[in-house]
Amino acid sequence: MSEQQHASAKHHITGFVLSLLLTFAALFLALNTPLSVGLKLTVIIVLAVFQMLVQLVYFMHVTEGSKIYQIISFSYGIFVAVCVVAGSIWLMLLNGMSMY
Amino acid sequence: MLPLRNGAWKWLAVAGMMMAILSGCEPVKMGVLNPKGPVAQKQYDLIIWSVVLMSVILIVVFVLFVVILVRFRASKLSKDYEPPDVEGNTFLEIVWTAIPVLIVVALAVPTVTSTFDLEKSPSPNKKPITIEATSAQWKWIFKYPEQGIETVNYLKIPANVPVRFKLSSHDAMNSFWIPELGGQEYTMADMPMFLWLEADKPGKFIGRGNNFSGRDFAKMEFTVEAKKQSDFDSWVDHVKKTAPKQSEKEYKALLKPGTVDLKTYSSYPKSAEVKEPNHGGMEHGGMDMDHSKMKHEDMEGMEDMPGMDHDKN
Amino acid sequence: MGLFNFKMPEHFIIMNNPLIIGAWISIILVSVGIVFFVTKYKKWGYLWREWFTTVDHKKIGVMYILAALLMLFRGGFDAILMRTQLALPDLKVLDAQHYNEIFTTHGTVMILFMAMPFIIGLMNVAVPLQIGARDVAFPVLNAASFWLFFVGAMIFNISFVVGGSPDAGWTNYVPLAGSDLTPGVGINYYLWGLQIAGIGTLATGVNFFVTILKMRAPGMTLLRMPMFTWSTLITSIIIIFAFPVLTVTLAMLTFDRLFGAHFFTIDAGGMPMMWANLFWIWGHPEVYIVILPAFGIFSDVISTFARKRLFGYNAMVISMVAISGLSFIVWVHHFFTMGNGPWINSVFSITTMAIAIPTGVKVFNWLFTMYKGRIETPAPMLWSLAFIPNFLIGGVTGVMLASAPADYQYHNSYFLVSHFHYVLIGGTVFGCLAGMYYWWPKIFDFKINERISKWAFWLFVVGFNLCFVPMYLVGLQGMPRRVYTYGEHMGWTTWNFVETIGAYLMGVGFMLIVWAIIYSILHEKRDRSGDPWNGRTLEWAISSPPPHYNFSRMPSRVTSADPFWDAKKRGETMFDENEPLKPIHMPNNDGMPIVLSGFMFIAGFGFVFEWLLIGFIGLLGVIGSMIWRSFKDYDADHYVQVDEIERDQAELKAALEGRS
Amino acid sequence: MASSSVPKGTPNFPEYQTEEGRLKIFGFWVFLAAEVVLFSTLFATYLVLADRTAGGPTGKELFEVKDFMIETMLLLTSSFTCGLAVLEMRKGNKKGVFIWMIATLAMGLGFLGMEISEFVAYVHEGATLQTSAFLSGFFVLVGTHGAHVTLGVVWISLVLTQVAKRGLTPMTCRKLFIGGLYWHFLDVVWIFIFTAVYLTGLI
Repeated sequence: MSEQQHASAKHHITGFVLSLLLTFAALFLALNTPLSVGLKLTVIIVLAVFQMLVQLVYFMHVTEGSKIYQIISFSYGIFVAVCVVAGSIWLMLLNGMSMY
Repeated sequence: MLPLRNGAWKWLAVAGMMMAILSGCEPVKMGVLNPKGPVAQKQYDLIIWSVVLMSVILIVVFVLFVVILVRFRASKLSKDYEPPDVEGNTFLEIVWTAIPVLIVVALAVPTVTSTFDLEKSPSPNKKPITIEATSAQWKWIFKYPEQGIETVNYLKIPANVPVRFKLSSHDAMNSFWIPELGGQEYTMADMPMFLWLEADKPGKFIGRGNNFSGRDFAKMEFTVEAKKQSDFDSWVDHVKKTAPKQSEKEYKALLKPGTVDLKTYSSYPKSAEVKEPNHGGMEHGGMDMDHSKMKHEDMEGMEDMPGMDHDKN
Repeated sequence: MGLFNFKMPEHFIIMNNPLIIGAWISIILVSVGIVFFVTKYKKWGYLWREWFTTVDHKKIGVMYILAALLMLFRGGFDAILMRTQLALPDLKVLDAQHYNEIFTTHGTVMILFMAMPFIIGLMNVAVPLQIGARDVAFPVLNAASFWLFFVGAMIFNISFVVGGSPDAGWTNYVPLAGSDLTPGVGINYYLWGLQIAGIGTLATGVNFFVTILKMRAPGMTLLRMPMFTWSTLITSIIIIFAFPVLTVTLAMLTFDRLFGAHFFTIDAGGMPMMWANLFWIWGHPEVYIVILPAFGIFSDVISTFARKRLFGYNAMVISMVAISGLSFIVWVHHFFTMGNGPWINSVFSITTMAIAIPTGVKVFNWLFTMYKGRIETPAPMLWSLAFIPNFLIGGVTGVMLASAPADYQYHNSYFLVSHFHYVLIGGTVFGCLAGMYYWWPKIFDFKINERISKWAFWLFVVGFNLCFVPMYLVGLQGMPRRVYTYGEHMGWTTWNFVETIGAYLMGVGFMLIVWAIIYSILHEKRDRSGDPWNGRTLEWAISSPPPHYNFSRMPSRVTSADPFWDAKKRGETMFDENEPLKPIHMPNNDGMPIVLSGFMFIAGFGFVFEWLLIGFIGLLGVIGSMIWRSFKDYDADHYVQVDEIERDQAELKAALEGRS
Repeated sequence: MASSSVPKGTPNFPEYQTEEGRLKIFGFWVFLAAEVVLFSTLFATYLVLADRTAGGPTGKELFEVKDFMIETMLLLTSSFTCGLAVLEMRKGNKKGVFIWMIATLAMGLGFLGMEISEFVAYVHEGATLQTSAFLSGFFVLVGTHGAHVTLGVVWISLVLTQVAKRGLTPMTCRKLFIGGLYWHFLDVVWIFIFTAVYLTGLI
C-alpha cells in the first residue's frame, strides 16, 4: 500500500464526479419523486453515507498511514454517533411515554 | 507497630460489619421493604429475588476471597514455595462467564415482565380513580378531576382502588414517590406522565418529592391517607361543603416559589387542569405552538394531540 | 446582552458565612505564603523551567496527582460538612442553599477534578514507562491538557468565594439549572469549569491512544501490554468518543443561559429531557473512564504481589473491550423513571445487566491470580485486596438497580448514593491510592511509609463501610439524596449518625495518608535501584526516578506480558548492554501550554460573568497562542547527547554503590 | 522520541517521512473521529427539536434550494481542489500547491459569505436563535460547521505562509496534509447537514 499507490489526478476526478452524482441524486429524489417520506429519508441517508465513503477513500486517503487503526477509530466514532442519534430519536420522538 | 499482621483486627472489623448489617435488618420494616399495595408488592418481590441472586454471587466470591487470602499468604507459606506459572484455564473461565449469564437471565425475565405489567392498572377489573399530582417549587398540588376538589401537601385516596396519577410539574423536575405504595415517576413540566398505585388497606404513609428541585426540596413531603371508599366519599362531600373555592388568582399565587401549609379547596380553576400528554414527546400544555405546521402527521396518535389551541376538542 | 455589558452579580465577593470567610483567609494566607517563600528562596526560575513549562510526562503526572489530592481534600471537606449537617435531624450547621452548593461541588469536584486527574496522572506516570517509550506522542499537547484541566478546576473552585457556587447538583438537570429558575453565575461556573477541563481531557484521550498504539517498544505486541496500559488504551477510546458529547451539551446550555437559545427551556419548544439524555450519554461512559484504569492498576498490583502471572490475560482484555462497547448503550438506566415506556426500559435494563458479565469475569480472574500465589500485603496490595469485596458490593447493587421496576423504588434514594460510592470509592479511589503507593517509588526514590499507611488504610476502609452500608438501609427506608435535613419522625436518625461517624473516620484516614507522604519525604529510606516491589513490567527495569528520557537504550527483550519478570528469571536485563548509546531525540520545554491556559482562564472567567468582551479577548488569546506555537514548532526539539547519558549512568552507579 | 525504525507499510510520502509526521497524522484521524461524535450530538439535538417551531418559521418556509445547492457545490468543489493540492504537494510542486489551495480557500470564503448572508436573511425574516427550539438547533448545528470552516480557512492560510517561507519540507507537508484532512472532513459534515437539515426539511 505504499509507493505503488500514488493517487493520480484521475483518481481525484473520479471521486469528484461520484460526489456530484450522489448529491444531485439525493436532491432529485427528495424534491421531485413521489416516494413516501420514510423511503425518501432512508434513501438520502444511504446516499449521504456513500458520499462520506467517497470523501474518505478518494480525498482523505484513509487507506494510507496507520490504515487499520485509522479505520477502526473512525468506525468506532460512527458507532457512537449512530448510538447518539438513533438513541436520542428513539427516546425523544418515537417513545410512547406511559400511555396505558 | 500495630498488631495488624496477625489478621485479628481484620476479622474483628469484618465481623463488626456483618453484625451491623444483620442488626440493621430489624428496624427496616418501613418504606420500600414494607409494601402496602400490589404495585409495591410486585417491586418488593423483584427486589427480594434480585437480593437472593446477588447473595449467591456475594457469598461465592467472599468465601473464595477469604480462603485464598488465608491459604496463600506469604507468611503462611514455606520459604521456598514458588507460585506455578499458569496463564489461565479456559474451562474455568467459561464457567464463570456462563454462570453470570444465567443469573442475569434469571433477573432479566421478571424485570421485563414487571416493566410491562407496571404500565397497566394493578387491578384491571376495578374502576380506577384519577388524581392529578403537580409539583411546584416547593409544594405538591393534588387535583381530583372526578370530584372537582384540590388539596395541597396532603393526599387522600380510596383504599383498594387503583389510582391513576397524572404527574406533571409547574417548574423544576421532581419525582413523585410513596415508597409503601410503589416506585416513583418523574414530574416534568412539558411531559405529563402516568403512574399507577394502589393501597390494599386503609393506612397512613409518607410520600415525597424525590428529585432535587432547589432550595426547599427537603420540605416537599406530603402525607398520604388511604381510606375506605365510604370514608373517602364522605371526606369529599365534607370538602365540597366546607372548603373554599380556589380562584384563578389564588392558584397563580400558590404556584410561586415558596413553601405553604396544608390547604384544601372545593374547586380549582380551569387553567389549573393538567393537559393530556401527547405521543412522540411533543410539547403540549401551556405552550402556544402551531400544530398545523408539524410534519409527522403519519405518526400514530398525533392527530388528536390536544395542545393549547386544541382545547375545543 | 451586549458585548460591552459588565454587569456585576449581586454578590461578587461572597462573605456571608463564617466558613467562607475562613476560606478567604486561608486562600489569601496560603497564596501570600507561597509567593513569599518562592521569592525568598529564588525558586521562580526553577518552577518555571522544571514544572510550569515541562513537557515531561512524569512531571506532568506528578502535578496531576498533586492537584487531585488537593481536590480530594476539597471534595472530602464538602462531604464532612454534609455528613455533619445530616448527623442528626433538623440540624442547622448549613442552611439549604449552602448545603445545595456543597453537594453540587462535592459531586463535580470528586468526579471531574479528583478521580479523572488522579487517573490521568497515574497514566502519565506509568504508561510511557510500561510500554518502553521516551514520552507520550504529543508532549506539548500533554502539558496543555494538564494546564487546561487545572484552569478548569480553578475556575470551578473560585465560584466558592467569587460570585457563588453552582447549586443544581453535579447532574445539573434543567429546567432547574436554566436561567429562569437559577439565575446568577453559579451554573455558568459549572458549565465553563467542565468545558475547559473537558477539552484537556479529550486531548489526553487522543494522546494516550496514539502513544499506546504507535510507540511501544520492539516486541511488545498488543497482547503483551501490561494490563494498566490496556485499560488506559480502552479508557482513551471511551474519552475520545464520550467527551465530545459533554462539550456539545455544555455548550448548548451555555447558549440557553447566555444567548437566549431554547434547547432546554420549557417555552419555545425546548426539551428538558434532552439534557438528561445527553448528559448521561457522556455520563455513563465517564463512570467507566474512571473505573477501567483502576481495574488495570489492580491487575498489575495483584499479579505483582501474588508473584504470579495474571490469570486469563486474554479474557481480561476481551472483557474490557466489551465494557467499552457496552458503556455507550446503557445510559438510559440513569432515568428509568422519566417515562420512557416499557420497551426502552426493558432494553436498557438488559444491556445494563449485561455489563455485569465481563465485570464478573474480571473479579474471578483476579481471585484466581492470587490462588496458589504467594501473597504479600504492602500498601498497594492492601488497597487492591480491599477493592474486591467492596467493589463487589457496589457491583451487585448495581445489577439490582439495573432492574427498571425495582429502580423505581431505588432511584434518587440513598440506596443509589451508596451504590455509586461503593463503586467509585471501592473501585476508583482504592485504585488511585493503590496506584499511587505502587508507582510512588518509581517517580521518586522512596516508598511511602508502611506503618502509617496501614493505619490510614484500616481507618479509611472501616470508616467507608460504616458510612455507606447504612445508606443502603436508609435508602430503602425512603430517604432521598440531596435533602439538606430530615425530620425525627422519618426514623432515619440512628443510621445517619453512624454514617457521619464513618465519614469522620474516612477523613482521619485521608489525613493520615497525607501525613504518611510528608513523613516519608522527610524520613523514608532512599533507593534508586528502581525495582522496589520485585516488579514484572518494563517500568521497573530502569532506575528510580528515571532519567528524563526514560530509557537510555530501548528495551529489546519483550517476549511476554511480564517481560521484566521473565528476564529476571532468565538472569538477563531488559537491555542489550553491548548496543552503543545513541543521541536521544527529545522535545523542548514549552511555555505555550501555560500561556494558552492562562488566556483560557480569562475567557472562562469573562463568560461566567457574561462579560462577553473579556470572554472573547481570552478566546483570541487562546487562538493567538496556538498560532504562535505553530510558527515556532520548527525548532521544538533537541538531542540528548551520548556524553550526557553516560554522565547520568555514572552518577546512578555511584549512588547505588554508595548505598550498599 | 520512540523507536526510529519506520513501520512496515508506511507510505513513501513527505508527510509520513518523520516519526512526528506519522504520529500527528494518526492523531489527527483520531481527533476527527471525536469530531464525528461532536457533530452527531448536534445532529441528534437538531433532529429531536426539528418539529418544535413554537409558532415560528419552519424549515420549509426558510430553506432555499438554490442557496444551499450553491453552498454544497462550493464545498464539494473545494474538497476536490484541496485533494489536488495534496497531490501536487506529493509531487513536490510548490506552485501547484498554491494554485489549488488558494482556489480551495476562495471557495471556502465564498461558502462562508453565502452562509452568512443566509443567516442574515433568516434573522430579517424573524428567525433567530431565540425564536424556537428548532432554530436554536439549526443555528448552532450549521453555525458550528461554519465556525469550523472559518477556522479551516485561517489555519490553511497560515500553513501556506509557512510553506511559502520554508518550502515543501516533511514538516510543512505534514501540516498541509492535516489541513487537507480537516477540510475534507468539513465536507463530510456538510453532506450530512445537506441531507439531514436541508433536504429533510423540504421533504
